[in-house]
Amino acid sequence: MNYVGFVNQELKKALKDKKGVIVFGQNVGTGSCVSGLSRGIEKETGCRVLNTQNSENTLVGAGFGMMRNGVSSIYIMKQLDFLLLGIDQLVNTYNYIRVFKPSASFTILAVVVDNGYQGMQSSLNNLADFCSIARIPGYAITNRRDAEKIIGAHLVSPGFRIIGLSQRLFGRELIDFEQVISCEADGGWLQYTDGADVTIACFNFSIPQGRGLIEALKDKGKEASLFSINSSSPVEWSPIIANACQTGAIVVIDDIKSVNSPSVDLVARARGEEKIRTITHITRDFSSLDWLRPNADELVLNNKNIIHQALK
Amino acid sequence: MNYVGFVNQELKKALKDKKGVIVFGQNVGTGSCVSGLSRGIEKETGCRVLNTQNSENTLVGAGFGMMRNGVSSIYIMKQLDFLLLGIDQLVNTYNYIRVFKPSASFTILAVVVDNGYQGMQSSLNNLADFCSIARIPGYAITNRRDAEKIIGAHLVSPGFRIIGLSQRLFGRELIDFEQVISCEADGGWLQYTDGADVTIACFNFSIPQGRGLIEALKDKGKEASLFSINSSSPVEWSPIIANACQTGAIVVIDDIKSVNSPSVDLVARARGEEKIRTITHITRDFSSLDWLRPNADELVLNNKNIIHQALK
Amino acid sequence: MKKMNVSEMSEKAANDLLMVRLGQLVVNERYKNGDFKVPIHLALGHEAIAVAVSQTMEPEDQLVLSHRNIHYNLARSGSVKEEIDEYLLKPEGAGGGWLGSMNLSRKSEGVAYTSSILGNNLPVASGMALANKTREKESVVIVVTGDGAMEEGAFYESLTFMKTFGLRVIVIVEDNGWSLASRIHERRCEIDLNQLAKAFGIRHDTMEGNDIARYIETLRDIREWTMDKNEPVIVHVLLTTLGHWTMKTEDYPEGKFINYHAGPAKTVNIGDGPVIENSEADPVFVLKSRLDETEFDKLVKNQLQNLSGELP
Amino acid sequence: MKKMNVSEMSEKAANDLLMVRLGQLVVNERYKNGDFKVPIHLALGHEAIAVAVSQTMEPEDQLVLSHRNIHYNLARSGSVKEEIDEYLLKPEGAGGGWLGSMNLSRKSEGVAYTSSILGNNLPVASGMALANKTREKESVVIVVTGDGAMEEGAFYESLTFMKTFGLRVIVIVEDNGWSLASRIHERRCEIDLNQLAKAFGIRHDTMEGNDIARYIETLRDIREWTMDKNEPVIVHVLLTTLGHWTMKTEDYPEGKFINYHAGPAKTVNIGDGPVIENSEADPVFVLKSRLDETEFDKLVKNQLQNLSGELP
Repeated sequence: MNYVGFVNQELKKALKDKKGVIVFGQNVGTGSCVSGLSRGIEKETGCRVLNTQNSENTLVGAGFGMMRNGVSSIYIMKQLDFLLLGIDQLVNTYNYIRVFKPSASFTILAVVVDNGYQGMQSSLNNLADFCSIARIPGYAITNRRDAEKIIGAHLVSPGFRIIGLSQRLFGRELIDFEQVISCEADGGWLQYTDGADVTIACFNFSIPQGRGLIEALKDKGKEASLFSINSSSPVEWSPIIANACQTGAIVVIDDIKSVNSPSVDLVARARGEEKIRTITHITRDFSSLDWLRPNADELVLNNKNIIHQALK
Repeated sequence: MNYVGFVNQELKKALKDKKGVIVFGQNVGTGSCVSGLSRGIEKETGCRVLNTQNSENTLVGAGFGMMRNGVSSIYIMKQLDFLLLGIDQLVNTYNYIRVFKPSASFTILAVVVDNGYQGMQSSLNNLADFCSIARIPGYAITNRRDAEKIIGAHLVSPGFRIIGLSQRLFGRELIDFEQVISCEADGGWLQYTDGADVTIACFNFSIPQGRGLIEALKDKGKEASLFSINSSSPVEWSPIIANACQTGAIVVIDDIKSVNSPSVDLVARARGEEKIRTITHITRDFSSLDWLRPNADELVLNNKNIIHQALK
Repeated sequence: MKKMNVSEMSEKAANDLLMVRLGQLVVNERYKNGDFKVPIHLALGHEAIAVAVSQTMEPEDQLVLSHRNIHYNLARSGSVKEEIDEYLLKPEGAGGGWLGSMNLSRKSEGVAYTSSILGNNLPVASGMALANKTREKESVVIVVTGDGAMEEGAFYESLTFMKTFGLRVIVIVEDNGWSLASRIHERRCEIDLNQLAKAFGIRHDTMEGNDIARYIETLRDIREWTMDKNEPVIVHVLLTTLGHWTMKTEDYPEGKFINYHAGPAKTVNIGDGPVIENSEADPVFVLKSRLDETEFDKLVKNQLQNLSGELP
Repeated sequence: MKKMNVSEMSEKAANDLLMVRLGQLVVNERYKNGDFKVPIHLALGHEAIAVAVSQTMEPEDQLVLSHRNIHYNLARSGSVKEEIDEYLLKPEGAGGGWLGSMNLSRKSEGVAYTSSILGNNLPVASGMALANKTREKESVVIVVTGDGAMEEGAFYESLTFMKTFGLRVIVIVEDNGWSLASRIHERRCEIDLNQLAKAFGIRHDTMEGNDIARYIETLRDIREWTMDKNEPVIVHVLLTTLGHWTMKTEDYPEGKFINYHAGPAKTVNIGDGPVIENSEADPVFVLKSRLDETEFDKLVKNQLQNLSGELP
């Protein structure tokens, strides 16, 4: 099963008993239904699916308006960058609504267009900035385990949040892990492997890179603890730090294009621990404007160098 | 002289020989001229001042459009939070324009409404988030020295940036320092005092708090090095870190309401230095929703505790 | 003009109109006295539409307001004391001390959302009406905007949304001809609301003259229509914000007209009685000219008695 | 219908129309062949307006485009090779390999800005025209939008801006009735552009029928008018995006109509000749029916010879 197929299935599962939930957005009920993301929701769940005009500002505001009147909704966005048009509502309306501790749910489910080649204007992957500006909960979904956890816990629960999906992963075979060793209650992070040599923390949509690094480590006979950091804001890092104190090495991978990112906070925390001998913070290269060109847009790791630095 | 009067004077000085520059925005040419900020510009500089409609998205785009056609402009915004409506243009249009290395200048000069009591929807002071999302240069102006430096270097120079002014400081007596000991070439940070006991780094609009801390330290016979961090993005921290390595103690003060902030990056950097014995990171309290209430909205320091922790 | 007696014209309407006027005059006295830290936008001259809206509302109807909202809040709650307590940020205030002036709403009084951001409340009102529709509520959402806020794209987008989904919304455009200190012609071209409504096939009504009895009649007709047709309506209300003064400056030795925008109305004094201007621009003048003078004076006296405790 | 010979109807117009069609058909063949990584929105059926716009433009005029821009870019540059090279992200491509498809502009050919974000180009075009006005340039900005993008608030705001400042802008609304896979009535109410224009006092013209000679004549008249009056114009162009197909699914055993939005037009083959549909919806069919068949065939043959090097 591929990523989008699985997410679609999890959405339908989570919405099964949620009569009265409104699913809305551009093309959610026509054509490919946002590349299959919203396919079958109306038929199989009894939610109302409303196809809408192209007016992101108004659509975000409408989600909050429904929330204010006790109706839960999900706004599915074809591209996260379209949400730039709705930030006034994200910030100002949310700051009002949250004071009243709403009982309804409003979720923006946005596809992060990170599959490259769209050009500079449709390749924004900065989920963290949208969340930072109004202290909004945000979660990135990268694999079977975090999809289950995050959709299950957040899709329709009181309050507001943004859930980001990776366009790059859409058609790919779903990433899965044998087990979840531990996780934050809210799905802020999940741990999939436990190894004695290195701790790997993958931010935003960089779990494929983390998996690749694990394979490279295995080739050298080394075992790693792998964490996905799904929250777009800093969370309680203690268990990850504790793990890194045991391995003595932490590799923080972050593929986001923002200037400020929660991964800096984890690094700051790790720097305060004497037991962590090496801290490797992998981010994208912004030394030239090349990141604005149409390209594969994927953070490429030099695993050899990373391993060398982490284990030195 | 008060803060807004001085900034107005510096604007007029910088625009004196800049014929052809367009200054535009809501109420820039009527009434109080944005509380005096744009007063006299048309008369005294020969710039064209255009009063506009309330349409921030279009006004930000229009600034970039003028830039594309070689016309420099300054968009004066009465409230930074209105800029939330223009973020699509900030990100997407800037990402296009910058590839062509424009020769014209576009500056958004926004008043950060941090004087409290406006309510949750008009008290956004998150300059860093606006900058993070499209890697935009941004600068906060807090005193005579940084005003001179930043307006002089950036108001009308090729490229785009956001300059933030503090509403809270508007009517207050202009903060001044005897000297600038050192500064980053771009005005990313300025150093005003050199003391052997503590290094103080003030982010966003927290320089008044830093000054207060210096006074409290003086009462205890201690001297501090004071830096204002004017850039809304991380800059080259080395000189600040070097100073902190000498004092052995750094106090980082940040009054921003964002989740992610460049101050975390300085803390991360400081944590990597053995010579820095104490790192005190002062941020606002978000443990309850009280920050959304109308209030004085000013970060209040417990100087006694801070000094105790920094000097221990 | 034929004089009416109070019962002919609805005692409640007359009393409410005077309460909203005198309540504001009391707030103004307290404001001049320096009692408030929150910025307040008085709505002297806007009383007729506010009282008419309030009297048109059925129990399930909802009102959505903007930064200038005191007239609607007073008309709905009838409590000047709770309004003032909110401005003083007391827990017993109309918003529990959480909302201050520019975001003051009160769900229990049918005021569901109030935004200080231009245009921001229209998308939210759209979502509220959509929620009402899906829940099959027999109610109308009344959203108040102005000739400044209608310049925001959200106005246009929301009209599309309301018409598309067949929502019961009454959009009140309070047109006082000013946005801050800019008259319409100083900031933009004319936008003919009647023609604009036609572009969407939306019903449009104009109200002017401040005749409270006629306003109530018209609005009741409009409410019935929107309930019957499941369609939005635009109501263009021409009015004058009272409280202007003339300022003599070097450039204007004869005195320059300064419109009232916010803050205390310094030339208005409660001691001068409830009428501010002897013209149709003043709803209280219109009321007075409809009523027998003794009756009018009696109503005023009663209201003043109720309010005496709130004066400074 | 009276047949014309080529010189009567403008050889350049006929040749350009065929070049834009055949150039797209070549791109389509390469696309079907899997040659491109960038997503391309073909504009089969949109050729007449693109060629007419290009032929109307004077040297200083500027064109501002959207994600579907191939027809204008081809009409302006005349180079199918450079277009394809850009799609291949080669340095010798029309955008130097920096812009790909959805942002492809070229200042040297008068294409000043191209945005992949709905509505985003209208504010930028407004600013460009304002710059032209302040520099007293004898030129027009032509901005292309669509029935989907006009749903964004930026459309409304920009019309206000253009009218307010008396800007020479021709707003081309390419109305193909679709936004992605949603027809207009599936996503919103009708918005009568003629009525909307009236609300601003903006001139409005409708063009349909794909008669290239008439389109050029009308646009030249409009250009002259905007130059003379210093006023914007809205041109509503009714057209059909060719390349649809029918898909048989379980729910649609008879076949479901699938409109063309982006990607290869799989049912269109260059081997079938330049005409895609034998109706007025196809500008090339209209051209063919105007011309003597031998002449038409000769023009086609010439064009194909020029393009043969670009075929897969």
